[in-house]
Amino acid sequence: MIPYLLRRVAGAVLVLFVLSIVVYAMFYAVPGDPAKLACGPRCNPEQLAQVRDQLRLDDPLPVRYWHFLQGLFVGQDFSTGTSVLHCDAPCFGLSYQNDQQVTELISQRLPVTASLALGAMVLWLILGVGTGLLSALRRGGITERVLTWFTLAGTATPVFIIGLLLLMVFCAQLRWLPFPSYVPLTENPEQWAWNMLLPWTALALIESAKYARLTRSSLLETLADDHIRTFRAYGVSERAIVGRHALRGALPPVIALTALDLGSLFGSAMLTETLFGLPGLGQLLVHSVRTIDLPVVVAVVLVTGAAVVIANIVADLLYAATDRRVTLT
Amino acid sequence: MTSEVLATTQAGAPAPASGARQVWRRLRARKAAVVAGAGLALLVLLALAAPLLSALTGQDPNTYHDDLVDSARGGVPTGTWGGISAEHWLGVEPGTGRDLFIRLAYGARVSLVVAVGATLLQVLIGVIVGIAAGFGSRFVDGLLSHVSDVFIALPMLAFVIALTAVVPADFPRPLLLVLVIALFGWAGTARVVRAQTLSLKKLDFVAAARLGGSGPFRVARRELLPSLAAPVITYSAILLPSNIVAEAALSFLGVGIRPPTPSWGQMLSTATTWFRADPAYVLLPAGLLFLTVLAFTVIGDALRVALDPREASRLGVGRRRTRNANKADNANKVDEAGGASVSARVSGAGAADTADMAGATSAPQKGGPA
Amino acid sequence: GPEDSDSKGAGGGSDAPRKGGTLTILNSHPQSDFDPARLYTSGGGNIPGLVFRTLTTRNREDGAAGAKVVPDLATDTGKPSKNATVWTYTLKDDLKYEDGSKITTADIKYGIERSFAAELSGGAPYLRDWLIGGDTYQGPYKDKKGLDSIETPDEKTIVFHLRKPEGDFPFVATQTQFAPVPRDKDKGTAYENHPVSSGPYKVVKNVGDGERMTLERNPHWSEKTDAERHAYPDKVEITAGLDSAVINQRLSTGSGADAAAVTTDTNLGPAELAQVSGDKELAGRVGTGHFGYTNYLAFNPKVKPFDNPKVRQAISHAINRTSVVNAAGGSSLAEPATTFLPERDFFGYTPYDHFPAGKTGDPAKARKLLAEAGHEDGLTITLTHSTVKDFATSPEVATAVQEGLKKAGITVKLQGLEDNDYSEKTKSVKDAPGFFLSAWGADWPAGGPFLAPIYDGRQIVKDGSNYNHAQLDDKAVNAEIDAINKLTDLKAAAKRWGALDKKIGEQALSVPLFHPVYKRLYGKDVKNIVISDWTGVLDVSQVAVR
Amino acid sequence: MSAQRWEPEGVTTERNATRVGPGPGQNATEAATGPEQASAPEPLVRVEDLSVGFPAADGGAATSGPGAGAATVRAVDGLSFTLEPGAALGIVGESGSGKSTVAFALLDLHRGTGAQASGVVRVAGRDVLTADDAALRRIRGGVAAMVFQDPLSSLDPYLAIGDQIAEVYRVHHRGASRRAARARAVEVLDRVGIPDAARRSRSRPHEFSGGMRQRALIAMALSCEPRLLIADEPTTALDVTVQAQILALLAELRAETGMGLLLVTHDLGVAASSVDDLLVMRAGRAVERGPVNAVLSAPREPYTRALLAAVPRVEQACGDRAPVPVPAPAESRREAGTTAETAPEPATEAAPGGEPKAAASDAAGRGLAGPAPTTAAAAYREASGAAEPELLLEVAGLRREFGGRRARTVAVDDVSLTLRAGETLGVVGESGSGKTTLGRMIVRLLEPSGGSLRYRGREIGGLRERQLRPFRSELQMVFQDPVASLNPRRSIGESIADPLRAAGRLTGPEIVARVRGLLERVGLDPDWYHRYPHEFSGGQRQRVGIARALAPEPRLIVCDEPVSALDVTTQAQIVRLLGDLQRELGLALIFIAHDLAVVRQVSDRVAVMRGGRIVEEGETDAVYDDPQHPYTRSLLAAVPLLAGAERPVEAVATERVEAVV
Ligand SMILES: Nc1ncnc2c1ncn2[C@@H]1O[C@H](COP(=O)(O)OP(=O)(O)OP(=O)(O)O)[C@@H](O)[C@H]1O
Ligand SMILES: Nc1ncnc2c1ncn2[C@@H]1O[C@H](COP(=O)(O)OP(=O)(O)OP(=O)(O)O)[C@@H](O)[C@H]1O
Ligand SMILES: [Mg+2]
Ligand SMILES: [Mg+2]
Repeated sequence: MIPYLLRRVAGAVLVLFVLSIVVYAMFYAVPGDPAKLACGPRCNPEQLAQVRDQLRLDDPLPVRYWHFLQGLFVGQDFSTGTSVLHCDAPCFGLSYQNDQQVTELISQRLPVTASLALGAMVLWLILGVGTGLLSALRRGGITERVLTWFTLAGTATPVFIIGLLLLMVFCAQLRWLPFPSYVPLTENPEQWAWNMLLPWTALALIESAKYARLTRSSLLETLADDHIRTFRAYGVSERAIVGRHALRGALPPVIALTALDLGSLFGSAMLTETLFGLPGLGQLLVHSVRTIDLPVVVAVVLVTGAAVVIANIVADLLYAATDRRVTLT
Repeated sequence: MTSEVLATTQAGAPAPASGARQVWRRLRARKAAVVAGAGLALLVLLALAAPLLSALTGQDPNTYHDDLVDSARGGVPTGTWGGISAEHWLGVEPGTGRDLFIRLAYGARVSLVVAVGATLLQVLIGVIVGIAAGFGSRFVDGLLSHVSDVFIALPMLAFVIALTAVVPADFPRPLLLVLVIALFGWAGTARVVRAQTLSLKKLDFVAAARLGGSGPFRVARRELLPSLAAPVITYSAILLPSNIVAEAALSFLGVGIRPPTPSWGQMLSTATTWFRADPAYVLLPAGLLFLTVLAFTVIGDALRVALDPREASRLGVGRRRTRNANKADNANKVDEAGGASVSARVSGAGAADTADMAGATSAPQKGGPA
Repeated sequence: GPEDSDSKGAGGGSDAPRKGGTLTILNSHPQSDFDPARLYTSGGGNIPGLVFRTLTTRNREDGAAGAKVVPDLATDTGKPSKNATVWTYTLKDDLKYEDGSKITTADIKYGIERSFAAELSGGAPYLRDWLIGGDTYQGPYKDKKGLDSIETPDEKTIVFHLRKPEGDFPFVATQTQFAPVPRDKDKGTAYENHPVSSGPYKVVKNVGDGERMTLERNPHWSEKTDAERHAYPDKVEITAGLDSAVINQRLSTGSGADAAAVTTDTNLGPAELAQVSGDKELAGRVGTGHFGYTNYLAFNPKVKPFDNPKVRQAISHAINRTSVVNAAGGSSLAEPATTFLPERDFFGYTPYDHFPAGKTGDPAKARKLLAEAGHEDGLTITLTHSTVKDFATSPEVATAVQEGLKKAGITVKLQGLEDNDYSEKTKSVKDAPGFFLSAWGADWPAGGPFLAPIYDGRQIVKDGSNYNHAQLDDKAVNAEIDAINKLTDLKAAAKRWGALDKKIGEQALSVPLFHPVYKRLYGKDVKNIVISDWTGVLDVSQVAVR
Repeated sequence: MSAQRWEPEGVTTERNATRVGPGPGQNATEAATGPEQASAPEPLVRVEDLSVGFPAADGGAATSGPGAGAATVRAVDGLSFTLEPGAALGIVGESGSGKSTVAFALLDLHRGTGAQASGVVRVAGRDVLTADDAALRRIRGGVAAMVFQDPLSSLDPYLAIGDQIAEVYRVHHRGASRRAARARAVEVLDRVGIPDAARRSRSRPHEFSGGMRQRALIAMALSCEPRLLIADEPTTALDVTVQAQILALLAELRAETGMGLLLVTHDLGVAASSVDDLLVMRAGRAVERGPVNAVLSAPREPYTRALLAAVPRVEQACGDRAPVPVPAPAESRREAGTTAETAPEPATEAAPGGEPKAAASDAAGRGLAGPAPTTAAAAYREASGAAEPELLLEVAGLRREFGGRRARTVAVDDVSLTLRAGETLGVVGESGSGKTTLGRMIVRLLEPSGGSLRYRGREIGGLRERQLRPFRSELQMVFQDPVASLNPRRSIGESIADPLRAAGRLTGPEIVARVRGLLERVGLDPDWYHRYPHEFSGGQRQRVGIARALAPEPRLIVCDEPVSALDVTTQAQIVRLLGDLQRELGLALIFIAHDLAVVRQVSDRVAVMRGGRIVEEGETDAVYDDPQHPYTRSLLAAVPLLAGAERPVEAVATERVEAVV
């Protein structure tokens, strides 16, 4: 168990390392000059050269990468003009575009994205796995059909439409909910949940169909197994059979998928974040990609990457916990 | 069971159909699957026949009709229901007055090609990698899992934005989208397949296959793949709509299909803001998308069932139905109480059975939302 | 300026505005730059204008009256020397920062010097180009000595020495670079987190780099020294990073704090306009304004076949402005343009239509010209546009152009570039495409900033941002620009700018498409709506919520 | 028993607070006659004219019209019988004759599977086939409990065994707390002889040996205190001592609680010692029925006689057995709804005139007839002319542990043995003694934890998968659990063909022909090539497993209970087949079985295992005739005798329980 975890963590670090190299290489190749953007719309060549120098953009790629690593492990110094700013390790540097410390940018936004992703996950698991369970239980029944249509409508609709619809109905028309605006959990938990409800719902609606289908099909699969027959033969209710025996066998793909979605949501909930005005990592990422703000891009990708890797480790642990035949090696 | 039915089946019995033909027959037996298949065929036809339809209706997907929109009101189509008329069957696009029907037909081409292409590629890579990871040695598993982690961790939207700037402008967009979506999406399939493979490989039938001298490839292909078919098919049926929607999202960010080529995703992304001023403009692509998703889901589900011999044998026979049959059977017994001969009873039961079977085949009870 | 980074709406409440309450601002873009040195705004900007006072400022009035420059910190709009190369300003009395300390001209000088620092780049180029020594000065961090061309003989006087006559200097003095920055409070790049306020409000909270901001009254600001800003609300809450559809939805719904909300960066889109125009109540809450802005098709004559004037003329004749206007949101959001200068007198608007295309284009004439140019079998060209959804340089407009030109036998291939890539390519002298969508807006309401960056041969920027897309370097044009710049009589200058526009127009170096109209919703409780022709949008310093 | 528990109509019973343990105040006769005294004419089970048909999934190839494609396999055809409370009925018959199908019908387990059951099935006064789902659930487990034939795959692989039993218990004892239910689970596990039940109740099924899983299933059934126990081959995976113990337990429960027993078995010896009445089935019909003694001592039907004749006897040494006349199995029909009038009488067809002559006619194809030479190994030795056949396997000090640091089980401990080509080593022993584990190590499905394992002189104990590849087809295994060893999604034909395809020496049609041949040799219809595992009976699946092991022409097969689910005639056929192959090819066999008679019949040498060790090993006859180890002696003493009437059941039971404890 412990060696297993150690090995996984070492693997995770390797993954993140590769990830940072990929991002560096990729964005090095992208046309466009962050200095020009930072320099403003009417920049002249001299000024541009100064800005480039300031951002160390003239260094070759390996040197820049080296500086990045240096920042990560020993920290970096930056000039604000009037003074020298020391950025402690792990330092992702300063944003090219607004001179903010990247670590700070991330730490402000991570809780938002984490709230969004985790909350949505809970909701979609309830909705998705619940629907899957129900539809496996009531095969061919009216409940199954209604639920199926419902979740399918979710998958078939892009988030920007679902989100806007939700906002229109619940905030504008019915006025049951406020237009979302992020309130930190630490500040006011009730307001936090209240404001996150719609974004969670939007994401959950979209994701749940996936889970419903997968749960249902895995369930039907396990329901055909011989051991299910035993419990049927002992008068165990269909609900208990599905809920206790079949579900367990149906969980591995669901767990795998949850880890996957949760991880990738960290970097790609950009549309949801924009729509609901949530200042999260997704928005930050797209913005920094568009402005070739490499330090920010790398940092966000590393953070989301870490989320993915951690989610996967947790998934594997959970997975071994549900199926004792699987050994962690 | 009447004896005629028996006679025919017995005649057909010596040559049992194998594999694909059986699956095909089982699929055909499900009404929902047939309807979904027909619907999908219609969509494909719509896409293929787009130029023909264009000639037929005399509408071009790119021709502007500035006279059909109310310029002072943001370009909303004049006339009811988004400007439906004899020329424009489904109305026109706000702002430009382009014919919606033809644009939807052309849009189907891009959307279906991108979604299906990306899904196939994604699943192909995913299954191969997933099996290899789940079935391979610890080293292979570790390596592949890490590689897939890297791909999952790369945020697709961000990278597409970067990629589109790097890729030459004349690179065919649909192909680029297929590649990009697949590249960023295979890892999901791989994870699901890996999880399933890990379970499966503990089973005795895999051990038996190994004993039979099957190498890992053979075991993967012969033993694991069939068992993976269900989750993979279900997963693909889910991926497909997400891929259509991914195309829409990419269009929303301006990195999808290039105008003026229509695609459903692009129509949806521009239509979003219009759903109060011109609901038809949103509902059409959204409706088509929904139907496509529905069709693929139903077919996916039917295919999953058809591929499972255990499920297939109870195909179309629901629980309630069996019970009714027994009730009918019992009623028969009550009627004939006392003097009924054994043969009469048997044929009575047989009649109920036949009726049930006939009913069952025409009205599948199990699975499938339709 | 190249893009109106802040401005992008006229109406007004009925009953008299009162002080108090909280104004909510719902924006899509965060105010991520809040350092006066880094801001590039017209007239000092909307939100920054609440915090920073400048030597001069825009007149906060409706319509054309709002296009005048008026004194702010200074007692007048500046005293020019004879040939307008030396400008002298005197500060008003009792000017204080948020901490109660005195505002001096040395602080204004320091503020300007800061804007030369590479760390604080982003502002408009005029000071660099105009001040003596401005081209080489590196800012106070590297170059402690300061800029000699700015003199502060005493605490209240400041003198600017320019390289050549600039009659528009008072306009430039409205920019935030002219806001005072106390040297001892300067924290370099970190200054924007807590800029020292000279205006009616101070920043008390700035979270997420301009995502969430709270402004409260600056107790040391006095109405007596500021004739322009009303500052009715006690507090201003800014929420940014919102989706534009959501902003408009919130403004129209107006529940809770949203009833006292405005937006300083989000226009009504065509779909929303279609919906709003059907609703009396909502339609009454739409502010309409005009900002000096032109969307046009730019040619790069260095690229074939645009080197041939006949081709450019043919395209000018073929353009279908109705389609283009519809693509830009319809006639309520865009007015078809045939001149480069917008239709306002202060720009020097002089009507002309050298290559008449009518409402929907003149394909016959275009074909004829093409034939003359040797393209009788038609022509295939590439139109570069941005992929951003702005109804200006976006795919919608590009496809409308494409469709229009098709009738004249011109096949247009579209090349959509990601926004950043697009702006970099089109502004590069080396890589500029031959034919692309572009737009230009005035940095201040005069013909000079509208025409000079586009047609002045000396403003071709080799490595940096070039706006002279046609790369026109015509001695006569350059000389005329210099001559007009000398004028301090703005009316006279405007006339000559108009004439110059008409003259250059003959060369068909661009195809003016339309001038956008700004329509913005504001909340139910918002009163005292002022929309000047300078910014075209509602002035937040004037609104009241009670 | 809680108040809301469903009581059958028309039966008033005094059954209350019954426990599995010895209950005070009730004796056997009281319990057995109880319901009758309550003037209920309704027997515990009444089956009338039961027919069950399975849809043939691949049927209807030629027809596609509506209602067609519904070819059926009629597995049970017009069967009727009754069972009085407290009585025990045995159902015997050849593999595939429909025994399990009948057992399933008693709880209507065919519901929802696509199988069509008609007729009347009444259990404790309730019509099972027409009962609604809720009523049926109350019958299932509460009134009648089932022990499945495939215990190995009948348990939830994810849950601890104790929890599974506790769950089932709580379904029928609503008031029971979680803890009480767990305690009950441990109690019944202990009752069926699981050692260290409290600890083992926390194990998951894969940590149990085959026999332990089977006992766990019996424990599950007992935990519900049913009035009827339907046991489908409940002792196939049990060694004789444990088997005796279980049978004694069942007898005891019947005596104490008046529990009715429906025992499906192929083992006439087991039937003889545990049931009152016997029903002999063949091809879905009843061939003969009557009191067990009468049927076994004076069988009326030739089929029954043939069955009896085929029973191997433990006291019979290998060499001195006469060729067994065996009737041809009558199951290879693709028969659907054959009515009583039209169907030929299977038994008569197989053996007209009462003499089973089919055996002779089938001999060539099935390899059943012909005098058996002394032993196969001897025969092979003779045939190959070698003085000493090749030494195939050398095992020394072999050891295998399971579990982590805390919960370590030593499954195989210091086992040494050798095996030569053409030789058969019988392995008998207690359930859970490590037989399967040893077998799996020998074919290298498991890696030994210690010791050496040499195959043809080469150490294969530590080889990795790739290095093992060359040996794979030479070392085969017939799995104890035929269900789990067959891929449910592949037709059995393809599963068998797989090794052949992997070897790649034969062409497609050759392979199919080969597989059909193999199917035929193990007594299956070659036309079933395209059928899926779930369409087979337990014994049929076992034979599929054998066919698959034979396909790659191995040198050594580890047969883990290869014939446990087979009726005696089919068993004889398989044994004969293995013998033939041994003679022809010099096949070496490790024959793991609990049936001492069969082991004696096939083995040259026999090893007796207990607690992971070999306690005794030697020439078969020597061990059987003069067992040295007390455990071996108790094993031999526990063998159920066919003439079961000789000893009273109770006496045997107590005797055996003592022997085990
Ligand atoms: N699901 C099914 N589909 C088709 N045929 C089936 C199915 N289940 C069983 N059969 C067939 O029905 C017949 C009776 O099967 P059953 O399991 O009742 O036999 P059995 O008497 O229990 O045999 P065994 O002793 O081998 O377990 C067999 O020929 C079998 O092939
Ligand atoms: N995977 C496992 N994990 C833990 N314990 C196991 C595992 N497999 C087997 N065992 C234990 O090892 C012992 C020997 O099991 P094995 O299956 O070899 O017995 P067996 O002799 O084949 O018994 P049976 O005749 O009942 O099949 C048993 O106590 C069993 O519980
Ligand atoms: Mg059976
Ligand atoms: Mg075993």
